[in-house]
Amino acid sequence: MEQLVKLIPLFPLISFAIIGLLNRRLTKKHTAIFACIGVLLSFVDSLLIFISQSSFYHPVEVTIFDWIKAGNFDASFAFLLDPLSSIFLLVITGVGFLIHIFSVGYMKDDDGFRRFFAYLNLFIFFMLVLVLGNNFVVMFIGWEGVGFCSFMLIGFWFKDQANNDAAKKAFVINRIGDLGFLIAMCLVFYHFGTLNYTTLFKPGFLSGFSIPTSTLTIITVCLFVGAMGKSAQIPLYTWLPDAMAGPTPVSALIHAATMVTAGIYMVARTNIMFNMTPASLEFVAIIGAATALLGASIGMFQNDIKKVLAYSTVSQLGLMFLALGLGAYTAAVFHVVTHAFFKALLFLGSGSVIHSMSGEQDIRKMGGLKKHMPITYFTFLVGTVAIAGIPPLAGFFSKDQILAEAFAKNQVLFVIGMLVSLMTAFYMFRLLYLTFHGRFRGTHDQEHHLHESPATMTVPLVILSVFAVIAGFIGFPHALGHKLGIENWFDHYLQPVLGSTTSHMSLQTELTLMGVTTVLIFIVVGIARYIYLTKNRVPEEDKVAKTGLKKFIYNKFYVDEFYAAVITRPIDKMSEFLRSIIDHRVIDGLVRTIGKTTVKGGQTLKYIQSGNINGYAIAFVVALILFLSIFIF
Amino acid sequence: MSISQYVFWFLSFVALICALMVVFSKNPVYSVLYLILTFFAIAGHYVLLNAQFLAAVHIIVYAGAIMVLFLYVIMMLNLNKETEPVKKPTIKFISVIAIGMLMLTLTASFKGAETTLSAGSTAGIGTVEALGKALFNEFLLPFEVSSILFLSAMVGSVYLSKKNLQ
Amino acid sequence: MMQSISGIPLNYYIYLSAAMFCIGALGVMIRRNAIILFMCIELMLNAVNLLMVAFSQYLGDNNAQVFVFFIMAVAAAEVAVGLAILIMIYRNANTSDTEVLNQLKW
Amino acid sequence: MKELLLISGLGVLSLFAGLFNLRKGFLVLVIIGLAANIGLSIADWGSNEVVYGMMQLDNFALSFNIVFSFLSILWFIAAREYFELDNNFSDHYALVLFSLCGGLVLVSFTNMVMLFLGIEILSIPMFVLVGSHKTKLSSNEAAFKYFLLGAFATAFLLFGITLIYGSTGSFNNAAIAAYLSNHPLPPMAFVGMLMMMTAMAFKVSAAPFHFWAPDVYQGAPTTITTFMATVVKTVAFAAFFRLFKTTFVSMEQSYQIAFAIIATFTLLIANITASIQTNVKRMLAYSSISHAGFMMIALLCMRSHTEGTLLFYTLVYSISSLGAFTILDIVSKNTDGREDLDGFKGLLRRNRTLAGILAFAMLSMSGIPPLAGFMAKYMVFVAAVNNGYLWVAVVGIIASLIAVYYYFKVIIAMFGNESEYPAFKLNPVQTFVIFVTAIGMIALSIFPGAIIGLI
Amino acid sequence: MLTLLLILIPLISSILLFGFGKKAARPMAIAFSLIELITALIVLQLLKTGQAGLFELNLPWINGLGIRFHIGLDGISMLMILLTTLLMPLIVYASFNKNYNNFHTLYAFMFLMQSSIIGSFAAMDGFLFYLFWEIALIPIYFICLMWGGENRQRITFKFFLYTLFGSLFMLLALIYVYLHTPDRSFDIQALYKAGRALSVVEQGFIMSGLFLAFAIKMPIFPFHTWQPETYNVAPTPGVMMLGGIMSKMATYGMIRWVLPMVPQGIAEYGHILIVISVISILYASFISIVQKDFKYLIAYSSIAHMGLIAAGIVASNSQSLQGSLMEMLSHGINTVGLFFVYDIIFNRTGTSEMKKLGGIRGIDSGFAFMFFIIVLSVVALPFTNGFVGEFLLILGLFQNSPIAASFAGLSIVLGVVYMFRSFQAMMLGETNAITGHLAKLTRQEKITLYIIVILIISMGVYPKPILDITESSIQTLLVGINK
Repeated sequence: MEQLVKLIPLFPLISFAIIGLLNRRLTKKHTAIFACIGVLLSFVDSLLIFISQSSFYHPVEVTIFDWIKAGNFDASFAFLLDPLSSIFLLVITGVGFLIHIFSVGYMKDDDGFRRFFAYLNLFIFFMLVLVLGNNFVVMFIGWEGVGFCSFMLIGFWFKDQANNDAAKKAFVINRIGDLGFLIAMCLVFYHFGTLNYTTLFKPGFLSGFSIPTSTLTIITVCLFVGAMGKSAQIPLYTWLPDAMAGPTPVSALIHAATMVTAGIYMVARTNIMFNMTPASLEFVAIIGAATALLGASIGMFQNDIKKVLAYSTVSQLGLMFLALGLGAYTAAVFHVVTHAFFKALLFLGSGSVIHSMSGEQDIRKMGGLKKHMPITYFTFLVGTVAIAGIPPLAGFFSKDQILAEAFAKNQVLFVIGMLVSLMTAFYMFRLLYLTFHGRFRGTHDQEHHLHESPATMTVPLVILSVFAVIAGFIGFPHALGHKLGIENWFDHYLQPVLGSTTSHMSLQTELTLMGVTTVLIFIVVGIARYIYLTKNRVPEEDKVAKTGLKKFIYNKFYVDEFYAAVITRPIDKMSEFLRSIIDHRVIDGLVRTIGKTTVKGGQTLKYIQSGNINGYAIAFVVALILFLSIFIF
Repeated sequence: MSISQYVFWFLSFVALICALMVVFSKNPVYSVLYLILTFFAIAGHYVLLNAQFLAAVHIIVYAGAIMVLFLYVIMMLNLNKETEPVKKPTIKFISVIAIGMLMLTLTASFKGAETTLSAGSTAGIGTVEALGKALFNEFLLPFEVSSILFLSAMVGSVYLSKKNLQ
Repeated sequence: MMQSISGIPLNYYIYLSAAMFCIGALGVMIRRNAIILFMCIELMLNAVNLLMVAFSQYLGDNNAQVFVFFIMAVAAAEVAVGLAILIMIYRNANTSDTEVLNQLKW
Repeated sequence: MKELLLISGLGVLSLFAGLFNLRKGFLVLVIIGLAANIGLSIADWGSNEVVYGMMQLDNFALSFNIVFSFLSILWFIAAREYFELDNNFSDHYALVLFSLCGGLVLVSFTNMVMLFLGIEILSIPMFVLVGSHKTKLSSNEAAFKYFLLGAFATAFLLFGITLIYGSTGSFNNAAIAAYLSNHPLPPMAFVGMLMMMTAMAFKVSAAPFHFWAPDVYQGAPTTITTFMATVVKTVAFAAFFRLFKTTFVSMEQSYQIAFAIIATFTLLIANITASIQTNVKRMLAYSSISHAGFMMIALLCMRSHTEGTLLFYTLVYSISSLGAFTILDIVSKNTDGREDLDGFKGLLRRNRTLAGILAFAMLSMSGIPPLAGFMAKYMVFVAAVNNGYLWVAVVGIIASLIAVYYYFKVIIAMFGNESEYPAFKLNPVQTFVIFVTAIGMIALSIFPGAIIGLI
Repeated sequence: MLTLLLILIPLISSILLFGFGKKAARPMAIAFSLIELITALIVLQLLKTGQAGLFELNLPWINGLGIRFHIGLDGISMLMILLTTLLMPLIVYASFNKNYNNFHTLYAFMFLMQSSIIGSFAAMDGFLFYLFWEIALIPIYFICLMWGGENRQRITFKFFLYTLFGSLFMLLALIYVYLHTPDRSFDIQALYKAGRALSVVEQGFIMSGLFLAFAIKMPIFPFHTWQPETYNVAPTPGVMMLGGIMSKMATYGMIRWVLPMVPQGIAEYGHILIVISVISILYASFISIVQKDFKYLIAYSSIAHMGLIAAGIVASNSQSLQGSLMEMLSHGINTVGLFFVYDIIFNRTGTSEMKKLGGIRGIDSGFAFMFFIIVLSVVALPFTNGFVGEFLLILGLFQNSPIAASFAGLSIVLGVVYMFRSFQAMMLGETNAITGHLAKLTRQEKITLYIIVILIISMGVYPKPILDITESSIQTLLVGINK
């Protein structure tokens, strides 16, 4: 068992090493094979573990080597395998594998082909380390590692400084989050003397310390700050939309399916701490809700196919944090899983669209692609339906569970959640209609080499869409489940780690909830259909002046501008001031003045040495008098 | 007020006046002459302090030798003209102040000097015999050593004042 | 009444020689003619001599008077050297005014 | 006594040598004589021979005797050209040797008479030698200033001696010390002590009685400047130390304040003024004044037996400045008589040995480890802190920082690239001397114990 | 005995180079440095097996002044010596693409410096330490003076005077403690005893005296103004010695001479030092953000790192100390790496102004990648050596003062800002006229960078051996402090 666990991250690492070391000597074909094999192997591996684990449960701890050891601090490079991590393993490796396959087609005539797969593998490695780590420090390795990979991949086309800026922005903002994480780690070690999960989360360990709740709150909030950075929550979300500068598979893998869910993983992992601090839970919930709302509302007015998806990701992540905040960890993780599937699907779909549109991303220039690329269309449709939360697709179940929790615990949040899911439905269908229905609005040469993508790209789409359809059933609603005798496997499986937090409600409330949501969603979809299909309205060009709220939202609430004005520019100004005034003038000036004054003193003192003999005699006598007078008087 | 006191006052008066004249007279020659007068006054003091032998030596050495040397040089280089322009008053002022201060501090420090003195017998002080004994017994070494001094002074002054004959 | 020989207290001599010493010093401080400077030095030395003799008498001790010999001797030697230097200067500068001796300063 | 006879005999002999014109061999003779002097002093070691109750050749005297004899041997070798070029070399030999007699007297006197005579014997030949560039007005001026102010100072010294005598009734140091320690201190004695102090401070060129020094050092022929900066200074300090150690012990509280003031004054004035000099010779003059300041600190801490420190400091300083001045002489000879910094530009290119060893000397003088100058300064600082004069030590530190500034001006000039003058060779004698100084600077820093241990 | 050997080998090699190096400066230099490295490794092995007698050497020197020639080794000094001996061949090899005149003299100076630096690491006698400390200054001064760049005279002199100023106060402090030892001895243990016996205020003064010297040498705000200029003017090997090795003398001095000597002083006034250090972290980081010249950027970033190290040392618990040592090591390696990168770029383009560069990654991606690894290590990404150090530092500092640690933590954000900014400016984007036809790396340059990168990664992935070297020594040190 241990060996298997050890192997999981090893495969991608090896393939990364191979590709990285002999990159030029490797043909694209071999590169692709190596890359995919690496991920596939670790997928198979984790599948084996999953199967062998699902029957009986005990967490597996594997220490690989002593890493950092100083005094009473000991962070060994160790893995922990329990249901939570194994779920994530499956998602990462599985979706990762599919996206690898897709990328083979997508990137085939990019000269950075090898680089690309090297980074992808490295990313998978770090992501696996992240979810496998048995203590915070190892998690931090993955945490930073994935950040680094995302930096490399966002800035993949490094000749364009815009991409590099986006990449840098992503990394910097992540670092801000990481600082929170770091401080949280320090606090934890300071108070509990260890960073080891198995020790920390041993039942009754934390409560044994009788640490004031305020301290714990600080710790959890700091952790959550880290999560904010990674999972693009308010106020640290602005990097995610920009991160779409990277190749689309990257967006699919890193910025939709896996990396951005690290935050959720972390909170879920430390759920015991969060449970002890209701205040920070509330905080998480509020932030989550706000982010969800924000993301969704911005998403409704975006015209860039990837930006729309990006903002939808932001809002979906918001929903997950909402769930976490409500203490519904299972629901959150469940949504992570389903979201991984359909969002990856959607991104890849958009990727294949962009691919055939030869790089065009503006949906105002698309339309009527349905007939040109049917498979893509179909899969995209599935994805859209899934995310919109129409039963019985995956999104429906997970989202429904979250809403149910919200309804049970906090009505306000429930309303927001509902609103968000409606908006989601709206903008997704808007996207769908504008892209695939109606008539083509692009240029001619674009039109006549529109084509369905190759198999390497469509096959993953199909597979993913299948999952997007069926994945929901692993977490079948409780009440209904009891009725039909389908037990909620997912809850049950994660129960030992996340505890059973799902509040049980009566059958009819649940049913009414489902009903209401579904109906509302259908209405919204109808509206969308009416606007964009029947009247086939097209969003006006950027040139056309927008007004009021619309303008405000269209410009993403001017958040970036706000940050620039409040943080970036002042810091630059201050630094410049420090450099030119304080450092050069004041401090160095002081030093220089000392030297100058000495010489000045010399210049003046030398005149005492008048060269006049009487003067010397006078000086002699005067000095003598001074000495005399000191002693006589 | 005994006679010797009158003599003392007179001699002191002469000595000081002449000393001042030495300093303030423009012409070097006058200075020399005043200096000689001063020396005589001092010699008188020696006599008053019944150090007759020393008085004699004093006259011989100073008035006889040194002053002649001075005059000789002055005449040789004929410096006996009043070339010296008056010094900057500031310098004069400072100097006078300084000297005043010095005088003040000195006198202040001499208060009660006599009380510290425990006088021995004045009998046979300053006679040739006594001085001779002292000079050739305990002061023998300095006496010899001073010969080195003279030698070097002689060599030096000869060396300096002779023209370089390359 | 040991303190005074033939009615003259020691202090008088002290003040007298101090005054002469100061006058000599004053001369060195204000005069520029080399010759006169030398003379002023002589004045100072004589002040010292006078004091020496006075002390020797009041202490009844010969040593001071022997010391005076040495002072005289040294004075003579110094004057010799000094005048030699003066002559040398006169050769080069053709004056005994110390204002010309102002090349070295600062 | 033997030592005195030996050196004075040498002096007289040199006069005869002038007659029979044995120019060549005489240097060797002198060196042998001085070496013999060293030998004699080593032989007399520990026997506190008292000479006619006027001198005592105790270890203090002997060690300083050894030191300045050694220095003058080096000096004679370095000054060979100076003697050979001048046509009446015998006078020079005689004068130098006579002044060495004065030095011997000064390091061993036990009586005010000897102090007085010693100073005169030391100085009068110096007055002459300073003026020995007879045709150069600057040299004459230097001689005149030195002479006049020297006589002036002597007058004060004598007045001081008189007052001391008047208040204690003796010229003998021991007797005076005894009297002062047994009786309430008469104010007259204070004045006397202070006057003598000023006179001595003048001789060692400590501020504010230092004004003669820069001019005289600059005006005098470089060789003579070297002699004054090394031998004469060493001797003067020995005398200063001896005087106060043997005579005025009971006035410690009073003169320590004065010494502290003098030391700090000297350090600051000398270094600050030196920092703007462009004439290297004058700069070195100021530097020697500033070193006088450091040695004053050693005097200040007399209580804790700093004889060793003083001895070490004088030796180290003298060796360094001997090297420096000698090199300065060589350089100025090879740059048609320039003595300013520009003459040193690019010396590294012109003559590596010279540049390297001058750099050594500069580093040593500015007290940078591992060179001996650092050891010396270090001991002085320790003494100061040890006697509770932390502030003096701090002033010393600041002073030596300023000092670094002007010493390094020379180094920077030497290591620069641009040089207007051609390269030149050294003759073996010069090479020998400067190498000896270099070795001295290193050896003394490695084995300082050898010197400090002496006394 | 062996310790003496470690000191002597570079000294002898320096003399040899000076004397006979004119023909074959390069091979001789690299050979000597490698010999020294091997010796150091052997010593390390012996130290692990641990016969203490082998390393201690305690000879009488200046009896009158209680100064002994006492050198010895423990884990901490061994690590520092390892750093020195490890970097030396690297620096020498890195300079092979140069062609200075009198190359052998330059190398001679470098070896002299190495010798004295090792001496200062091994010194067990206060005076000896000071001596070595000062001696190290002279060669680097002359290196900068003779091979430096534009108006080097003024700048190098400023550097010299500045450091001398500090060290003189250190000397004063040492003397003060020395005079309080019962039997007037400079031996380290005696000084410790005397120092601890002092009153808290006295200890505070001693601390500040010593800290002044060390702070200037590191340097940290506000004593840093000599450093950027000096780095800018010094020749590359010199600046590598300066930033890579010499600055560690100061931090080592803090550990060896400040912490155990004046523990109460640290306990009482340590927080002031921490505040200063943290200020210098932020100050330097902010200034680095707006630096236009890469060399200045390196300079200021190194100020920030030294500040962090200083803070960690003052915090003085096992995490922070281990961290500081680790960080010293990695900072040394990274600095050398960064300066080498600078050198490569400057040699080719003649400028180090970042705006003028760009697009180099497109020309020589390998170069860019290795540079990026170094950058990552500077910004302390996990699995690089930089991370281990900084993480432990912040962790340890946090034990001492959480606020300070949190502010210090900002450096990991700011560090990213300025390092990535510079990387982007120089390496990414389109090529321009200056970088357009940039020559690829030569073999020698490649190998040098490989070594550096390998060091970075391996130390980051498996730091245990290095931490083990110092662990026990640090424990004993802490025991001494808390006594």
